[in-house]
Amino acid sequence: MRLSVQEQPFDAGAELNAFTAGVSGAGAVVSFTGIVRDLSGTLRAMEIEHYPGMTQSAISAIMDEAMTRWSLSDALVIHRYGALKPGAQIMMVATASAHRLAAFEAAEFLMDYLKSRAPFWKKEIGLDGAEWVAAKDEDEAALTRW
Amino acid sequence: MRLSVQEQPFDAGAELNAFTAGVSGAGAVVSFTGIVRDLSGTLRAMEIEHYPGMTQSAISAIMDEAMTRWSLSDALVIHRYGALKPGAQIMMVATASAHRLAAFEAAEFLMDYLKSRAPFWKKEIGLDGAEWVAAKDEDEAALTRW
Amino acid sequence: MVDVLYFAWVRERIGLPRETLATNAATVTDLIAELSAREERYALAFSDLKSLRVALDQKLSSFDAPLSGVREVAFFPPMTGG
Amino acid sequence: MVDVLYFAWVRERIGLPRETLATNAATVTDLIAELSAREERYALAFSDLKSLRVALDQKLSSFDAPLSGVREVAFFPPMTGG
Repeated sequence: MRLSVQEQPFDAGAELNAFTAGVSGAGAVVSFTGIVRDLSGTLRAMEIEHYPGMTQSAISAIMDEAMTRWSLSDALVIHRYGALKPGAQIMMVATASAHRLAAFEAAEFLMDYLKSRAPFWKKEIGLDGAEWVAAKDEDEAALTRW
Repeated sequence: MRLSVQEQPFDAGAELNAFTAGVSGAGAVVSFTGIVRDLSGTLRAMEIEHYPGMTQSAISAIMDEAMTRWSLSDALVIHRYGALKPGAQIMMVATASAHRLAAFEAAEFLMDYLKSRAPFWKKEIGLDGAEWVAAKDEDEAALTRW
Repeated sequence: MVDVLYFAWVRERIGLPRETLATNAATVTDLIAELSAREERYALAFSDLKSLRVALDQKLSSFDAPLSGVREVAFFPPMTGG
Repeated sequence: MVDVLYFAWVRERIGLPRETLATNAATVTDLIAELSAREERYALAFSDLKSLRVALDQKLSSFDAPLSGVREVAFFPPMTGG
């Protein structure tokens, strides 16, 4: 199990390969990569603030729960903070399991919890000003699935 | 949209990076990698037979349906055939979408259809003999979800 | 004339991957009856239709589908891809 | 003494990321009342509790939770990670 909260970019492909090489006995590896979108064409940067003391412990707790609940072979979370350009990769999750359903479900579970329970806040810096991204009701609702 | 049915190995990380670099406007990329498992510790190879004429058209049709149904930005399927060693990567799927739920669902849909509707057959070559892998009822049942 | 293809254990039981046949079979079921009557190895391969699938011109089909105009028939067990 | 941390727009409205306070507040709600009475910028930041979350010693908590023994209180809007 590996968790990295970092400012610098990561190489999702290299991370996926290292993760896959490190699991033995898994038949299924699922990865998710989140990317900064520029919906309006006016985004200069996405600034991600976090709560350093809490980030590690909150995400570790979520990962521990996923490992146990889906009997995962392994799990990986990388999440960046700081100023990210449109098209930049914000974060990634990877899960490894004996079976595909467990790997998919655990990855979705991790994503749903990272969205609403890990202490990150996004601010969109546009050409016309800056705005905090509001939490979506649907993200909060997604948690009821688990 | 890219589909490759091939005998030679592929580099899942490099494929994921190339796929992600090729999509614009997507906020979410999901990948799945399937790996040869050796449950009993006696597997020498997994031999994958396919129906060359039908494989391309069957998988293309499944990918077209996924692209439309989830408004994907892009989709990728790589599937190997021939003799694979334990730990070898059999296949991968990647999906890109504006939102994470669509990317996850489309990847699961593609996997469920590849399992039961793409013309591949697996044979386990063990130390004590060879056996065709039987289709699982649960894989057929998984299709009812879509 | 129709090309008949066999995959996986169907191929192994029948002992060949493909053959070209002259047949007047109207449906897949008729073709199976014709082949099964021919030799024991066919009868064995076709003994349990529930464990068989058929594709006509590379599209999954049903056993009661007509063969008229079909150029390629393939028999195989349920797929195990992914 | 308790460390109080502010994040995202809560930090911006209050105008500082953290401060150390002497307080006798029994609960988070009491602490919010105390701060809001102090200055307008606090009252503004805490005006809509539904849009606020609180963590006590780095664990998500509720507004009626007791502060006894707590060393770090953090206020922030709903998280938007992932």
